[in-house]
Amino acid sequence: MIPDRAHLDRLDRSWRDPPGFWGFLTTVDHKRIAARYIVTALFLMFLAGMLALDMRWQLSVPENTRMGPQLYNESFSLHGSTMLFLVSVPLMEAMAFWLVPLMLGARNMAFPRLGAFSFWLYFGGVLCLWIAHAADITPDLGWFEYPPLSGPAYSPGHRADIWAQMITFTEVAALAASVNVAATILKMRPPGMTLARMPVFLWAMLIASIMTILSMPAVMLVTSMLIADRLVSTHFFSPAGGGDALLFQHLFWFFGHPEVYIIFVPATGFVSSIVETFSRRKLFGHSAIVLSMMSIGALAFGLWVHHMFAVGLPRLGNDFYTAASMAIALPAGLQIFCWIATVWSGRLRLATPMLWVLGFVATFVIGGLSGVMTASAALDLQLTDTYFVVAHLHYVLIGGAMFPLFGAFAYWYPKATGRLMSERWGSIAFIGIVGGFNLGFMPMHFLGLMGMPRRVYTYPPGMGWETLNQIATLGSAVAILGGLVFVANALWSYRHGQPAGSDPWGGSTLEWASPSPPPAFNIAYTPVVRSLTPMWDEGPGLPAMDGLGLDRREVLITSVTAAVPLYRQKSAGPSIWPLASSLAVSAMFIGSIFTPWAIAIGAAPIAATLTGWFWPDRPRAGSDAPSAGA
Amino acid sequence: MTAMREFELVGDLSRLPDSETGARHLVWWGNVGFMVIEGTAFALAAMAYLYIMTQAPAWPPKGDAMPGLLWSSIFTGGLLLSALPNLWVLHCAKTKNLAGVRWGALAMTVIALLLFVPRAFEFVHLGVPWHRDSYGSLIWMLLILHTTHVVTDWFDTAVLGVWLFTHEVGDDQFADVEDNANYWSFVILCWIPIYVLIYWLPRAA
Amino acid sequence: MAWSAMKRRIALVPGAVPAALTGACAGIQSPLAPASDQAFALHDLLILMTAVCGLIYLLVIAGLVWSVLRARQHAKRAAAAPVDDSALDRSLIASAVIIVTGLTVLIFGSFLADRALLAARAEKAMMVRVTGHQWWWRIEYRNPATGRWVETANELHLPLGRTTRVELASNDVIHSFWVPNVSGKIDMIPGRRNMLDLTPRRSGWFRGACAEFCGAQHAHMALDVRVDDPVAFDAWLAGQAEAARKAQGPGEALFGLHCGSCHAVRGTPANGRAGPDLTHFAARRSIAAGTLPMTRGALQGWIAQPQALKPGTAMPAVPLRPAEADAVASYLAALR
Amino acid sequence: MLIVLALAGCSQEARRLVPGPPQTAPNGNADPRIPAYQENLYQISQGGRYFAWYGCSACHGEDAAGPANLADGDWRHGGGFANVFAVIGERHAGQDYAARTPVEQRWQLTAYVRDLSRHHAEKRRRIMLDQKAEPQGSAWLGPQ
Repeated sequence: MIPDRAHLDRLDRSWRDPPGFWGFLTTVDHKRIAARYIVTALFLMFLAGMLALDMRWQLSVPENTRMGPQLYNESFSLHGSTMLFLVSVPLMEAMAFWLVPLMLGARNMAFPRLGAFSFWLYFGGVLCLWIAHAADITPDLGWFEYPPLSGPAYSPGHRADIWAQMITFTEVAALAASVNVAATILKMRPPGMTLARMPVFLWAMLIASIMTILSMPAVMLVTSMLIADRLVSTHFFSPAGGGDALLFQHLFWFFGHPEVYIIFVPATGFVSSIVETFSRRKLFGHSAIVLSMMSIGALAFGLWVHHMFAVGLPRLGNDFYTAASMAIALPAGLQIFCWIATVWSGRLRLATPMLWVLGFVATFVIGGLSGVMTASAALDLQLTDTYFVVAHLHYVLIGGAMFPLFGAFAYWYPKATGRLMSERWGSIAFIGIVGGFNLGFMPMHFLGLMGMPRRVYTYPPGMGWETLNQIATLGSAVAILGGLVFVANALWSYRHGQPAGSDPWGGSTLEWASPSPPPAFNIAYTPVVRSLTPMWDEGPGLPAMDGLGLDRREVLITSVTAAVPLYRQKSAGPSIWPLASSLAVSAMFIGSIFTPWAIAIGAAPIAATLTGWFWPDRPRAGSDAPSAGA
Repeated sequence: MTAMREFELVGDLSRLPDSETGARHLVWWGNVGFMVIEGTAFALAAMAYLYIMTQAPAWPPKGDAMPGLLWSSIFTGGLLLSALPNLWVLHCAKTKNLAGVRWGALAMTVIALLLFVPRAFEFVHLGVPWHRDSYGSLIWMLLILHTTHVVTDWFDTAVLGVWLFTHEVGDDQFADVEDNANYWSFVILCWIPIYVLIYWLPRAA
Repeated sequence: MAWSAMKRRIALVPGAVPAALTGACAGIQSPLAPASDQAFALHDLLILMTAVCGLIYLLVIAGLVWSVLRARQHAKRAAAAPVDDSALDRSLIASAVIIVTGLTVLIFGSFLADRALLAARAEKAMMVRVTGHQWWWRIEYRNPATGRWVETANELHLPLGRTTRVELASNDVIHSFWVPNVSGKIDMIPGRRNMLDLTPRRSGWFRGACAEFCGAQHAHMALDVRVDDPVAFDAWLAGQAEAARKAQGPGEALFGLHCGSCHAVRGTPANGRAGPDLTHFAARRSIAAGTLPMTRGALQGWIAQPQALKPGTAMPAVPLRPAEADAVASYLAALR
Repeated sequence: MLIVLALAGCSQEARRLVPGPPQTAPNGNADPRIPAYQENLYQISQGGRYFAWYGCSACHGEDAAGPANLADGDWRHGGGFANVFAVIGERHAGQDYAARTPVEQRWQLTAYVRDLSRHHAEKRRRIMLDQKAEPQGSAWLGPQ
């Protein structure tokens, strides 16, 4: 049966945001929060891309004087920090925010206001770093700042503090987001969606969230220790004061490596969804892919020392980490095998999202294999801190995460906007980006093997690096042009794209049941899941349950393993408090760059705003006013 | 809105309760999530402490006084004793005992406030300023990390207490009291390893 | 010596194709042109890795292309064929076995290469201390004859065929000593001592660079490495141990006054240790850690405006009249 | 709040590594070039390194007492920038710093020395510990 108009109108009235700018500031709709995350992150990716082009231009000619050392060091620090902390991780969280409720047939995230708080705090981190850049106090020590160079003695001023606080900003936002995503996936699955029937995308987001929860505290601790060393003269990283410079590296990379898998694991979720839909068959080796994802998540915490092979740690320890680092190639390899097997035994439809998956496999496997090469403790002594590693990290980050992300945009764009992106321009952008990227970054492998060190603002003539650097510059320019074509296609299709309907690709998961663009309440009823691919296995009418409140915001809470309905949880409505709290927290973070007293003074506004946020709005004791409801 | 998939109603959820207790409740999982985050931060801080300790020629470094045992024992004793009223409040929350929950929250707020006093003296008697050497920095870091948790939970309990006394308490609010009590147990459990690290490891090494 | 040479010939046989491919663009600062036992071990490992990884990549791409072509034909058939995955399950196991064997080979190869790097640790070796400064290298030789330390900077000489044990440390921030033709890089970390054994097998000029970002002028912190036969090396070391010969002209006095508080020239009152030791400055091949070639023009330019050539360097622009600058340049150019 | 931070921060943090430093001594305590050094954290920290390299900490170290203590903020010959600059150049019998330290370095040294009294002792000690291995005049005791 089609839900009647009255049913939808009552739902829409309960779930609609207040109109206008106030609605924009107070919304807790996971789709609007995700959309602003994606827009901000894509704009920052463009800015950081421009920085990359700047550096490529500087390196295209030996002894180039276009950029001085200070400007170049600021550029690569800002490029790295922005791409990793302000673009990649937030984009993956945004995809989770946008898709997890839709795939669960739920009406919002578990903690709606916490989602709003995550975005505003992330946005505070963006402003903290980029306003500092505008004011010419850009951090200039790279995206990981090893003491003692980042210590009080060798980097005066507040540049390193701004970098460290920006990380604290984004990591608190990421932690809040991952607790939100994990709680949503564990406790809000539709009736019948047991763990065995959970789509791979949700497994990917769950595992990435758990990895975030366990790894981000390490970087928050280490940046706080660095700021303490710089501001209140603690001795964590001063060898003469009893500290150890390597303690920073251990703690940072204990976070660093899981971080890059937090970026990669969601990408495997995107690829699995796309491959399943465009091969038009159930994903081959569902359990193999999920188990591989789990082992990648677990192994990621056991191999951080491969970033420190050259610091002179005991050899046997290094060899253990070689084995652990190489072992991660097994689950990754099995995942790749399962995707290719799914395509092999399916009826392939080569639309743009599938093109991106093919681009992903072709590029990421090169990155994975160059990763296996640098994983060797011995060979890494020749490869680390050279352009070989720059090539490897771009192949696994752009090839392994950005290409699936472009595919995911092309795949879920019709669901978000109701219109299809143009296939022709989609493939032109694909050729531009993938072709340009490989032209740009393949030569860097050879530059590294020809001895070009990393992070050099210029290099002497006569080393044989000139032509390869010029090819790399050309390739990067082509890739960025392709990126602009992709964005232009997205913007153009918003108005003029072919109308898509609710399920243009014939997808297998629940997000294709709701209309596109989905209304504020996502779906009229709570779907019941009886298989891994509900949209394919059920008849014309999707089995669903009624009974969730229509006149107040309610979400269904189910049990963790078997998704048995437990109770109807009141879902928080729009509120300004998340924004207020994130302003208070931002003020405290920025203040604490200048004086430790800012933490004590800043605590008061934070306490006040959090009280406002969590103050349950129920009737006062003894008054007979009916329950205030929404 | 474009056409959407038809539905076939197979059940009704309206008879489900609108709250639950313990791990069946959604907010309980959010609470656990944040406890895991802070627990990982404590574990990593302890790892940093042990890392520096194992590499130091002498622990505590020569010339550094031992951290005072008097106030720390008073604090630790008080904290462990506070587990009893805390468990009672937890029980009241589970059995939805309104008066017990209100007076329990007030009692826990006062107890936490009282514990601030020995904690303040602990800071004074740590024996080493944080800026002398890495040993001083580490024990100050551990103590400050734990103190922030004591303060935040005290404030959370205080606000909850004020709200409980002035409002009609619903099932969700009982769940909030339960989570608050669980969080206080977490604060107690975290303190035990840190107490050993700060006060007894320097004496044992 | 025989064992490593023989091992090299064996390792090269399977890796012939990749070696030809990568050997082509060898240089004086490249792991692809090994000149010592350590570098050969790493080069062989590189060939092994490239071969195995290249093979696996071809397998993956072949599988991908085959699957896409096959699936495109199936797309033309309307009905979805019944899904029988038993064949795919078996091939999943097969692929796991292939990956595990590939990884085992690479792990074992890496372990062997790591052990080869340490092979020279047992031999008695000449000690050299290299200390990283912000943006130059202080190098001290322990003269086997006299047992005293001889200091030089920015240029490392090594005896052919003999093992030299380099003790790496840092004076300020983390640097990384990397001379790719001679061995892998080891970081120089304040508060730690790291050891690196070098056993050169080919004489000639090589170039190394700092490989860990260490501040504004990280890009201009290179070092020249010269491998000589033992006789020439001993002569060079003896020459370095001597004090500077008496020089004529005003240059020495001017140098003593204006530059002596940071630079040392043994045998003259100039005894500053903040900057590199210039006792045998003119014998070196480059100025300011590989930034400029050792020519009179470069020397004059460096003395007049160091900030223009290496912005951010700690070397100040000493205000000298042209005649004085010329005198100091001539004095330095005579310090063989 | 962020905007205010931006404007206040920019001059203090600027780091222009370009040739063309001042070639002459400051004329008077109100020389317009002084803020570029006294207010710039990079120039002050460079001054600190030259303070070590020229061996000043031998007499003016952390625990120096009386007139040699530069961190107590009272200056026998006047605390103005030009006064301190002159003292470094002319009032060190036998050291002849006027010739031995180039002009720009003496600007930086003056900025560092006048900035010392604005920091707590532990901050200076923390920085000194990181730079423990820096050469002190003609003495270098090996790396850290």
